[in-house]
Amino acid sequence: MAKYFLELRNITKKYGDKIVLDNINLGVRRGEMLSLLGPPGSGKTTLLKIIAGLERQDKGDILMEGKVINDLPPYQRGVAMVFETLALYTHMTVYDNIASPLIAAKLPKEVMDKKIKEIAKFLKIEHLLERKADKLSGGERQRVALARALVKDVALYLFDEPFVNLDAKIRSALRTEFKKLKTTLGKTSIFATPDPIEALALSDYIAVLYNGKIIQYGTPIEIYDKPINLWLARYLTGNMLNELYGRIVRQDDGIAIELISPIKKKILVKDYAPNYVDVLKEKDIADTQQEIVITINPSKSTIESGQECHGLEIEADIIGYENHGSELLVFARINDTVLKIYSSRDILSRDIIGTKSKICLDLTKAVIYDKKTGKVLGDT
Amino acid sequence: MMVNVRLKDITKVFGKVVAVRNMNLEIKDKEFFAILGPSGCGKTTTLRIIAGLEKPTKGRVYFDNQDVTNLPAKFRDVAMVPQFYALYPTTVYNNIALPLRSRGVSKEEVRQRVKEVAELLGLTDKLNLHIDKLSIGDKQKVSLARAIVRKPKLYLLDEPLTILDPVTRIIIRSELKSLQKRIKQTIIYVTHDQIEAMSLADRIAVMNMGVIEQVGTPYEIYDKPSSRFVGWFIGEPGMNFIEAEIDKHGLAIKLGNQEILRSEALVSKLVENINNDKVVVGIRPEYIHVEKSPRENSNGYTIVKGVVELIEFTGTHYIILVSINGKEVKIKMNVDEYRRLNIAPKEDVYLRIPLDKILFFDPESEKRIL
Amino acid sequence: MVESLLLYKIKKYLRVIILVILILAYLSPLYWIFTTAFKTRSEMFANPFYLTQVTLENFEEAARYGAFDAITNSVIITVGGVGLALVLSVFAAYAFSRYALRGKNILMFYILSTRMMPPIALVIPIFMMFQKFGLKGTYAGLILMYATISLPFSIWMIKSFIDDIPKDIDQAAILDGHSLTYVLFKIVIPMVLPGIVASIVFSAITIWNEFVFALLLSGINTRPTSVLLSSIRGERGFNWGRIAAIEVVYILPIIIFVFLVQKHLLRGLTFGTVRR
Amino acid sequence: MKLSGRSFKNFISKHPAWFMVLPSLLILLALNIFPLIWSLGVSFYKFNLIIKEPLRYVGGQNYLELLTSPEAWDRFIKTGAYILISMLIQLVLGFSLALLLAEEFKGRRLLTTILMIPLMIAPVASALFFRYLLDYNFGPINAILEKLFGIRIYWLGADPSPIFGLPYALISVILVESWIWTPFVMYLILAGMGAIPSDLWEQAEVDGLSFWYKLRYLILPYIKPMIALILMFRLMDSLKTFDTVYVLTAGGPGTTTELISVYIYKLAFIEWDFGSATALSYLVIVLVIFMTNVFMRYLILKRG
Repeated sequence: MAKYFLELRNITKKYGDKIVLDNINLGVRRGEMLSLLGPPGSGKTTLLKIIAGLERQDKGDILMEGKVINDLPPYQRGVAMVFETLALYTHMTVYDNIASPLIAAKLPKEVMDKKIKEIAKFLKIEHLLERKADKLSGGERQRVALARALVKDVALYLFDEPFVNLDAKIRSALRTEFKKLKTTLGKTSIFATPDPIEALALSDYIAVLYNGKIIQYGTPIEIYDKPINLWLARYLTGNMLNELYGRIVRQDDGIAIELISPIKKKILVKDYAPNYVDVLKEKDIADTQQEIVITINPSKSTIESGQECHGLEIEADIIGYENHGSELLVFARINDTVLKIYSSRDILSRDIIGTKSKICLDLTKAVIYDKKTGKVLGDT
Repeated sequence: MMVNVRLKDITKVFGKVVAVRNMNLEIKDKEFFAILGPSGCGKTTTLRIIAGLEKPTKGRVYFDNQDVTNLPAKFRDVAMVPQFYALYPTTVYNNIALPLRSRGVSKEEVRQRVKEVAELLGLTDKLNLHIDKLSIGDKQKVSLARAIVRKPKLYLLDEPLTILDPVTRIIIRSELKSLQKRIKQTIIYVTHDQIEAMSLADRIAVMNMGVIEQVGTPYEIYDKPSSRFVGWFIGEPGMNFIEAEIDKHGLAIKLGNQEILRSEALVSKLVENINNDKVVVGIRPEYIHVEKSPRENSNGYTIVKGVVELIEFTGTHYIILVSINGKEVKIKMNVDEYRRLNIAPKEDVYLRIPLDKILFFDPESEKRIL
Repeated sequence: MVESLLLYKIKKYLRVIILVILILAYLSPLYWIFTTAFKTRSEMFANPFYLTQVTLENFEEAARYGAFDAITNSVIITVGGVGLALVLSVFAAYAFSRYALRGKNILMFYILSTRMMPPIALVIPIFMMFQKFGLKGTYAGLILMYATISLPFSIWMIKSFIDDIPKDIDQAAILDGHSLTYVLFKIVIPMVLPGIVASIVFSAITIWNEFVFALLLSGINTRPTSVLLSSIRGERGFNWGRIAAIEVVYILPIIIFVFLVQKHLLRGLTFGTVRR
Repeated sequence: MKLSGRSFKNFISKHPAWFMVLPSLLILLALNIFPLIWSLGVSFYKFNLIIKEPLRYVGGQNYLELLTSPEAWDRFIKTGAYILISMLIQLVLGFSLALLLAEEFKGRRLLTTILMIPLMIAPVASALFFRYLLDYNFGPINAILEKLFGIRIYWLGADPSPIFGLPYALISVILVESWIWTPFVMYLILAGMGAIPSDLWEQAEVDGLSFWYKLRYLILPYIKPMIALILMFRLMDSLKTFDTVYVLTAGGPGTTTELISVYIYKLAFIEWDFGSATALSYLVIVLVIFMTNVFMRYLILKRG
């Protein structure tokens, strides 16, 4: 049996002279959910349509269970897809929408009817079966598109940003339901989404797509804890990262980082970020005074915590906060940098807006990038 | 000029759809008031009724006790900042100056006031640019400047920040908050983003399907939601609701065979309000602690046994779905705690729940009792 | 302060009153056509403005005059022309909308340019061709010609409606396992039905009103109403009652059609280019 | 290429698009493209069926004769005057009607649709009935003029009118054509205004902008592209005017209202001189293509 249920080998696709997919190599094991994470226009939809056979790759092969299926027409590939626009047949009833693949497969009437009722019950849309498809709410349309895909007993499911145009609240509810569905169905599926949280929450593996290339592949935790480049680090955190800029200098008492922004300070690597000592020891990095960006996740820094600060202490003016209910995301400005720190609610008891406050950044949890190339330092 | 806005029994019907159903709302003077609710809940319609762009099917609108229900929008001296800036196809200067010039304000005074507002929002060097040349952030600032320059009685903001990128949004949001404190104007802010409402507003009205579910300060609606909808809608993920039984003679609340708590006072109060022996227990995911084995000294807490269904990782947190004899409960845990605990699906766990954080809801009316 | 509330209200109602008067004056010719059609000859000259006794004699005279045959000819030609154009244009519109055909833009520009061509420039060669192939004066010739004239318009129009449907819908049906014909007839056409109806109505209006081609290509017994009306110009002493009667029967279906396609007027008038 | 059943089927499945477009292309080729090419050929020949002048190749002579014939130039100038004045009337009237209909009120949609009727009914029918309306003795228009101003006008006569001394007959043609086409101009301007986003319209309302400010800063910028579209369509269509003139005045009295297309018709089907008629129609085609390119480029530039 082949290692991967579905394998893509250097898939390339061009629209005119614009390269949409550039040498994509990917593998999905049976029963696994892979998510394609990338901003709009990074080629996610095109890749899904190539797998489904709705579009043809210019170069490269698609293998299912080890067999090349480049020339297989869409409906013989055993694939079902939920489109970003949901592509419901608005002039038909919900029942007919779900029945469409079964009609094409020429199933007998009773078998079809049973399957449709079953899937409708599973997705709690039984009461909608007779309603016209254009008279549905956002959430309902989502479930009908899902039902039309799941009613087909196939081996591979493709989902193209199905939740993207929904209210945040409905989206998070549907996400949990979707994860329950995935565990019970146990089918192989590929999930394209621009929303990092969706990719992190739902998938077993994530492939990050950027300008048609796969820039990182790994489990959600690997991707989140060590993003391959600065762009991805910012993208995963919705641009909420704390970023310090500096240079690596070699001093007689060891390798140090000369911070330039937001504050000017020289700090010894072995005191503040011991885990980076061996990474920065290599000859070429230290000597060339390489410019670096130190990124720290807001959840990994504290404010006015009272205890003694082991990390980097910075004094900044608090300009505002985001109230997440269970915790606060506090914004503190120093020079023209805004630091973001999660903190508990009681900090609000004393009116802190406009006051100066001590912020403690735990550099042992920082991830450092080369400023010019944006690449992460250390093993990738 | 400041104004107190009062809506009395307002109803608005579009064809068969009841957008706003019998609403009574009062917005105090100089208040930063948010109207929060899912899309389609009638919040924008309410704003448009206050602005005079929509006539209520029934009910009256009062500005400082003056009935303005039938007064057209242009006579209410109200300024609106819509979601998608809505700028006139001309230069930034004209966009800000037009409302004044059209009102016959002298050319000199117009120039002075526009210069002042431009400085306030950092648009001074962009005044002669045509609006097509501006970034979305700047466009939103022009839309804001156009409202402020008129020194209106009332500001109506319809989710103006959602289209901005996170960084600009933080800056403009803090500027908006400090601006409101400085100019002491009444601002009504409509949004579907709970974080925005909780971060900006002095008071929030939570709306759902045309009805106001609750009005209160951010922490009133967070800690003491008046209905299941408010509890679910506020907080991410929303409050858990578990159906439990009232054991009248045992004076305890039971979940299947597990007893959650025993309190004579509590049970008697519940029985007064609910006519059958079912009650809905509400608890926020972030207040529940997960342990692999039940701890002894649990005064002030209750321990419940459950099985882990599935685990969601959202970057900053983990969401654990635990089922307690068939009923699902979500727990929100920070990353370090999860990695220390390292639990896996199908494992048995013990949930330690603080008693003072548990709320009780009536199963039929879905209203909170305690 | 902003102009007073009273002035604002007056201006609002004043504007509507002026508008209604202007429109009534503008449409008075239609008033005269419809009243004259039901006027007796004597009242015709007595008072050109009002209609006191209604009569149908003009309609009887019009029928005797051959108006009835001309109307039936118009119907035959219109139904034939629109039908043929529709069948051809639905396929072409789908192809132009969904496939990246080589030379697609050239084709589309050519089709748009047929709209710009003065008909008189085309009618001369057609006249010579029809004479050579014996098509002059035949229904078949007229129907073929009118199908060709309205083909470009209905291709553009239907294409603009198909473009409004996301391509994903076709692909979803293909992925479900349906054939191209199923996608076309069971999915795309039903979804663009309002668009197809609109383009049928617009083509029908164009053919029903057409004059130049009819004048030169129709024979005595195949001439439509427009040619019949123009031939009256040559007669001495006009019987305006009879003319009005013929015109009422001729323009009434169009007025009904206009209300039918009210929503798509803009798309029809600008050849599908402006959609709004 | 022998298309056996099997290979024909996979030809269709491989190139379904071509198979769908082919029939339309064939019919357009036969009755549109081919005739135009044929008539281009004819324009280089001289022949006359009636006076039995034999077919002979004359090269560009037909074109030369036309470009130098005072008769042809007279028709061009008449058509030019006709286009300019009718365009002016239609734009002014169309614009004011559109302004009156700009703001939403009850029954607005109904009024706009009713106003479209003159555009939709057959020009032949309208023109013929205007002959009655403009009739010197029995026409209602003269009856009203007499009641109000005590004058009667020979609407279809040749005596000069106060508008640039143009003959009344030509003015009548302009009036009938404008009666038909003004709703088209009004409708497109309304569409241009309709493109104004409703929240911008409401913003102007809340800001209390007066009508003149709304006109200058809201309406005009949005209808500018529409004006170019109107000019393009109206120029093309007014060059093609035939039905109204043929029925209203048949080019008369004399040749006072013989616009270009009527002149081409006369050359071809009265004098049977197909050579000159096709040559003249090609000159008109070249003029139309030139104008459309100018407008298309301006339009694309505007919208690009």
